[in-house]
Amino acid sequence: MSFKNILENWSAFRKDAEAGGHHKYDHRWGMAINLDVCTGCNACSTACYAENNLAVVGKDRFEKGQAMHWMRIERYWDDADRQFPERGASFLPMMCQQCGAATCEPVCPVAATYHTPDGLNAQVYNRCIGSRYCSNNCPFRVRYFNFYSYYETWAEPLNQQLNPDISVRDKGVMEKCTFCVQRIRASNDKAKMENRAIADGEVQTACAQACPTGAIVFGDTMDPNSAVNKLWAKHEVKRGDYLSKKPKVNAEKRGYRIFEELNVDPSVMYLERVREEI
Amino acid sequence: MSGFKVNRRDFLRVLGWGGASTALVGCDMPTTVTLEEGKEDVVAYFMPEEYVIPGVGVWYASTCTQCAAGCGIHGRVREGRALKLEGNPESVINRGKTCMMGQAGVQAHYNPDRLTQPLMREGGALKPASWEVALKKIAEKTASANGDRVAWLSGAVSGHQAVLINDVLNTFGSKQHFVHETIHASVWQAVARDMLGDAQPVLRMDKAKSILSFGADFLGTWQSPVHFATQYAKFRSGKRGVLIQVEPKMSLTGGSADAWVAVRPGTEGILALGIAQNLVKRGWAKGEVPAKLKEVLAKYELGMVANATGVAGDRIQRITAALKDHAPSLVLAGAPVEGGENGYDAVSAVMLLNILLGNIGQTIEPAAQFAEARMQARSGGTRGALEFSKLAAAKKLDVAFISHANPVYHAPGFMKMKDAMANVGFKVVMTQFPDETAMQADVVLPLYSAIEDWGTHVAAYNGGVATLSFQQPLMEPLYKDTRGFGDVALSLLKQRKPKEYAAFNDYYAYLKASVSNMPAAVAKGDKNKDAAWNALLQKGVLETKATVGKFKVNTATVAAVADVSADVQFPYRLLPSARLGLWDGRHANSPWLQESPDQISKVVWGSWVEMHPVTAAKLGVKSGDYVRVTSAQGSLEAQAYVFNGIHPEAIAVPLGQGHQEYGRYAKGLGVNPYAILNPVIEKKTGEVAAYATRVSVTKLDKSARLVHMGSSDTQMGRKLVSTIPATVYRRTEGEA
Amino acid sequence: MFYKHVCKLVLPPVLMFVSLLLISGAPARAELAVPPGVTPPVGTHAGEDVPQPIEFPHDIHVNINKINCMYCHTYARRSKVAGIPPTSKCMGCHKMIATDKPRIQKLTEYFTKKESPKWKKVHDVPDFVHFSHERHIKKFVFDADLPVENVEQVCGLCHGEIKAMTVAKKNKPLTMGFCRRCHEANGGPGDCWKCHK
Amino acid sequence: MHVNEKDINEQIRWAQINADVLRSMENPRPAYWVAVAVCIAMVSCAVLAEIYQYNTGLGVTNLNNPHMWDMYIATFVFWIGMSHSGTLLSAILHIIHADWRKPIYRFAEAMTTFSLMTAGFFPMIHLGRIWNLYWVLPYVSDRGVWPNFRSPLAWDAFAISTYLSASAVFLFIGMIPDLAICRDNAKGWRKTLYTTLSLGWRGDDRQWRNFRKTYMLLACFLIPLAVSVHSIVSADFAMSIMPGWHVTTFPPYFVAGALYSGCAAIITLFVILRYFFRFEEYMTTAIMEKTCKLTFAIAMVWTYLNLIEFASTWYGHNIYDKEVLIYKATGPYAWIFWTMIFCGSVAPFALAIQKWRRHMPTMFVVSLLLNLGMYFERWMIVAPTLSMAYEPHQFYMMYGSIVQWAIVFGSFGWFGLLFLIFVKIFPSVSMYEVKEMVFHRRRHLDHETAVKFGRRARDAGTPATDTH
Repeated sequence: MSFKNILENWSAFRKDAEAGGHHKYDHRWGMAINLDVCTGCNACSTACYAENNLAVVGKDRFEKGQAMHWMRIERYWDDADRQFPERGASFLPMMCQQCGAATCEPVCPVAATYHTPDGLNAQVYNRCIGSRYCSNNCPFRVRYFNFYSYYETWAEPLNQQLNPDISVRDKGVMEKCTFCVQRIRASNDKAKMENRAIADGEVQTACAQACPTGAIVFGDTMDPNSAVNKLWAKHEVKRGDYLSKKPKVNAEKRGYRIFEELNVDPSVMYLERVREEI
Repeated sequence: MSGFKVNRRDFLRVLGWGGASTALVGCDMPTTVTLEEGKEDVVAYFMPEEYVIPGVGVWYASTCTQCAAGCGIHGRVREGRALKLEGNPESVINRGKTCMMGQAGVQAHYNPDRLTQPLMREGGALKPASWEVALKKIAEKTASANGDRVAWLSGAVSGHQAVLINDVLNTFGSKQHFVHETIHASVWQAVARDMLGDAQPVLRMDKAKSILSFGADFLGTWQSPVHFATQYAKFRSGKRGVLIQVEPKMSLTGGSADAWVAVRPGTEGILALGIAQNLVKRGWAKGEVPAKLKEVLAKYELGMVANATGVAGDRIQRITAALKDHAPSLVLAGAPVEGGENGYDAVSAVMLLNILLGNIGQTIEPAAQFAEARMQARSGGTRGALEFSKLAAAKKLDVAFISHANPVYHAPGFMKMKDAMANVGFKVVMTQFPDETAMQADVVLPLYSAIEDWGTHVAAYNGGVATLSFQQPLMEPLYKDTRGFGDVALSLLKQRKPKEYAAFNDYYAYLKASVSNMPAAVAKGDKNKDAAWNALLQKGVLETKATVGKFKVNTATVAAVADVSADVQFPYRLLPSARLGLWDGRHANSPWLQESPDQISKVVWGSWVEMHPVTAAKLGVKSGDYVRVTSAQGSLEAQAYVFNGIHPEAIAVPLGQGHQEYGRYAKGLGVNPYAILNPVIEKKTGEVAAYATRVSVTKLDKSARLVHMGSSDTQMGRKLVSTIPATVYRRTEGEA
Repeated sequence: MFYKHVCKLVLPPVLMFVSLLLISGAPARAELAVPPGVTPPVGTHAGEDVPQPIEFPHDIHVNINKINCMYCHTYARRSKVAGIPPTSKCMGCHKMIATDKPRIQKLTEYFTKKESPKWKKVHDVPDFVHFSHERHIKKFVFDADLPVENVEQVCGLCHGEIKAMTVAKKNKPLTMGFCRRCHEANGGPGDCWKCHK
Repeated sequence: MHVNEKDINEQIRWAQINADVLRSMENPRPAYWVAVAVCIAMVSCAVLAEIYQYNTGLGVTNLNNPHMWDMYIATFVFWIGMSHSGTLLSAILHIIHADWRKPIYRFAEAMTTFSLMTAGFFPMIHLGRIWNLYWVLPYVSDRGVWPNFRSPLAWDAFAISTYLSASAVFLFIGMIPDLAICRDNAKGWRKTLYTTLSLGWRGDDRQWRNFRKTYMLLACFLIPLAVSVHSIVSADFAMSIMPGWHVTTFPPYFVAGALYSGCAAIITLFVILRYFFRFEEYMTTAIMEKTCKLTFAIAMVWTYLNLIEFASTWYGHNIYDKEVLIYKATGPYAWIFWTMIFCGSVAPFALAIQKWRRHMPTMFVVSLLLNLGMYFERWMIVAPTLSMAYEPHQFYMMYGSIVQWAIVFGSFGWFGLLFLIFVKIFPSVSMYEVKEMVFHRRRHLDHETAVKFGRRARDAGTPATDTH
């Protein structure tokens, strides 16, 4: 939000902020996660640790609830009342949903988290002052705060594995899933060097790339030919349109977005789990 | 260019643009940027390859050694540091995918607790020594040893490493190569060999429309998890297949099952026979059913089976019907079945289902074995360790080489591996970490990590395509006093047969020579071996000629399955369940894998005791309470985790923890259920019946919050994970 | 009366504010030919001397020998880092050229020892900044059809008049403001995440 | 029984007033020094805790995901609230000419300023990177970045700083005539101090006229400011989408709560000052009664707003809001919730009983109870919503660590310290306004007598000779 912006486009700025996307998008990166083939194996979350310099907090701090897994697999029992969970467990990969009308953005006092032209919720680490309001206002609770200087915990030579394309966050900074923005940035630079647009599948998040069953599909939801966009279309999940109240999810289709009713317009579509009656 | 290797080593040299070049946003940016602390130097390349560009990551193909599955990987290297591992799309095993353990491969490499120099035992204690001294010691100690008084204990090995081990033993005239793997499918393989004539049949889940799995955790820990996961994805797509998981404790695979059937532990075989009987009775059995078989099946009618297994009769019928309706099917048996005292018979019963359902040739195809027998995978189970410990205890071993294995930790307690090894004259341990076994050695030789070393791998289960998968260094060794396994093996060979191996000044040379001389290796008509070799390394995998076998179906070995005996003193059956992640405990020293929770219980950083609410109520135990699990062999203490994904007669304690050594992240954390296993041996295969131990549980008056991820076990009315019946799925997209 | 108060209380801050804006927008001291159509970034910085293992004379190479920047800093157009030329590259010429000079002899020593001199960093941006040389070179040289021999003008935008120096010295601030003003003037991305990682 | 007594004895001599008030500012007793020592000890606890937290990271506060805020914010809201009643007494009651406020508004006004000075610390302490605090303020910078003007936290920064400066000025302006009195009676360093501060106050008509204008002007400016400040603080919660935070009635609710806790605090300090400085002459039971009545009224308003919040949640049928409400009342925090209800809505009825509200010790205890309730209210607003919002995977409960407690504890010490220093350096009872009060009462009284004896009021009564 530059000074120019305040002076000239204040009204536009406000309107668009409500409407979810605050300017002309170059891309709108999104995901589709098929819960029917997600086996909850944790490959994605470990891949995320490896890609994004995530801190390992250790047993005590994990117990305190200070763990830093940007991508976590939630496990629910749907029939806890029966003697046995006869339909298996329900696994839910949960990471930042990169909402189009993110609730974390307007509350940051220093605009350290904002909406990029790529449709991402940026988190600018070195602008963050750690007021933590964004986390309080996140319905998905997917923002993680550096409660300690975790970089001290990378025992030599573990620190040599750290990815130089992302900062290592120091204490007092909020962090979260970025849809592997460093990979997006790299492909973007590459594409620009070759005077072309980013091809579908050229950018893959670490989780999508690792997922053994290919449950996670990542891509540009604005690109009509992208795999992810086709999935969104097939399951009739649309970006939130806030003025008309027409239903966004077709009951027959498996696509849905979590907490749709909050109108935060998540960029992650989940496909319902399927179960056979035996 | 003279010597590809020299240049290669040069550009692999660590050239950090200012060390790790990772920013701490904590240090706020001054108005005028000055150089950051310790980042004053900028290192220039000496003579780089033209494709090496600072600031640009280069991907090299290699092979994952985190487990024996042999997935192909790509390693991202920047400024000489290996940063990230991804799957190699060229590999038929994993098709560009990885599991969590593969992702953590870099932490096995950068682990702060690696051995950095050889150790030698002097006056009882292990003291640092130089390679020369260590090798000299080995030379003189092994000079006189010969014949079967020399043994080599290893984990699953294949490719040229297997060849070298074999060659080393040959120089002694010994045949004693024992292979020890805690997580194995030996019984399954034995049964397959006897009933199908093929130890490693190819399982085509992508073709199957239904899978009935008796405790086979093929998504987690069974044979080749990533491969099966990719197959599973195909199995679930299109006309979605049905997965029925029958097991005493919910495994990762059980979590994804359409129907998860809790069976009384140890009676899976009976259930299998029950289903078989049901098939035959309802005339759904394909092909001719031998009379002998009929009479075996005769007594397994519903009522009796239902009583024995605790699975309701109508449920058994519905399962049978499901298998028939969703043909072709695939029936598997995993650890809980194989690990029973009646393991062989139980698995035979399961395999029989495949035969009766006509899956042979449909979803089960003959294996395509790697052409060169010497390089085929040496996979094994716990039998190897058992035999080794017996020999050792009987003072029948003068020299023991141990590599790729940590038997002192992994072997069940009753083998008393530690004491047994004390009776071995001279023990050489080749390892990367100061593990329990290394602590018992006379000489410890520190090895390269998988990311620093050369090698070739042949997968034990190859998914029907025989390939040789290459392992090449992604970066310079971190520690100059470590060496590659191949190099060590070669120097052992050179000690015995200097002339034969003089040509190879290191493992790389040996490998290159022998691969280039493999008939299938060099592309046809290509005279330039260097080019072919570089192309190979770039691709990472080499498809080779395969010998495809034929099935010889035989049901003669199918016999009645003995029921498990009840026991008053030890009312529960102990399930030492394996888990994708820590695996058998070899990854307990990886912070990532310790911190990423168990997929089902979501517990991190420790051990726990799983029990059913019914059991818990009987014992007055809540989650978090400490309990003591006692077997005839001993007892262990851990916190209880109460959930209903386990049979009330079973108590599950996961593998992976309870290390006495093995570095800062693993040491002194949790317990190892193998320590209290009863000495039950499966008769027909000689494997340890790991799931046949009976235990009693007592509550201790100590309780703490069980450190696990997530607070609520239910969705509390939110639409987080929503489920639709398969009928709807079929109507909307099933036909796609 | 009222106006007096206004003048007393209101004007000074306003003036201060305006002047700040003006300063930030003031034109640069012309020190080096600026590529056509480019508004150069504003600001100078008195960099201190950086003692190098071999005091490399940029002036001789650029001024006298007219060697193109990208001949040695060859990675600049292929990577985000410009890179220090590999030692082998130096020896490419200095096997025969000026071998009698003490500096060159020093260099040769390094080369025979098969190692590179421990060069010291002169220009650096904090590690939480993503700066790509190749993108800038492309925009200002190749896309702008600037004759490649004039590339020094582009390099000069951020590195100053290197050819006037022997050992390189930092003479531009390379602060966020420095980058931002140039981006605003020349249509560079204004999105935080394009540069901050 | 109904006691009909005067707010103040209008026969009191003005020299007497000066003497009494000035006496309160001189030779402190041992008890005073003990109090100071205690406060300093408390503050140093907080300082140590903060140093530890600063060096180690916020993890030492037991905060976690989802509990990113806890006692720091609750305490912040508490102190902000505390500040409001000062404005209520000094400004609102001033413009409505409720002259019974005159003897007690000064310390209330001081309380306002000091509690703001205390509150101001907490947003800083709770920051992850306190050293970048200034980024919240809009300043022209080379980087061309600005605070996010949509964020309630940024508004907080503006609102609080404005309110603090305004109320400080208001306090000072209101003291000028008294400072002049002090000046005339002081010696040594006090002399120089008061001389500077009293800005050459001579008490001539023009000064008085300007003074009154300025004072009234500031009062009018301060009232909307006070209301807006706490509305903005409430926006920190109301602007979010979290169940239990996203409540429309929060602004009035917060303002009511603020006035409530403030008045309670006034009662507490009233009792203390009256006892230690023997201000029985000025802080009379009659004034106490009026204060109590005012507090009681506000308490009822607060209770009412509480009830409609519950009602709207209950009948609003928003599953998430309802869950949080039920969780508050029945969950692990229930004991806090019910204590809050008791202290906030039941305890105030003690104020309705005349016998009790005339009994200072009782009032002292009651007022403390009320403030306890109000502190719990603030905490109940912050914590339970975080423990239980939308994502069931992240439902945790937690209590603050010793570090948080130390800092919160220390903040009371800090407030006490400031107040203790104040009462010894500045007149904690407004002398000139008490005189006004007395004067008016006397005029009023004299008028009555005059009518009785058929004489003109001006001749009657004591001529105002012994003023300054």
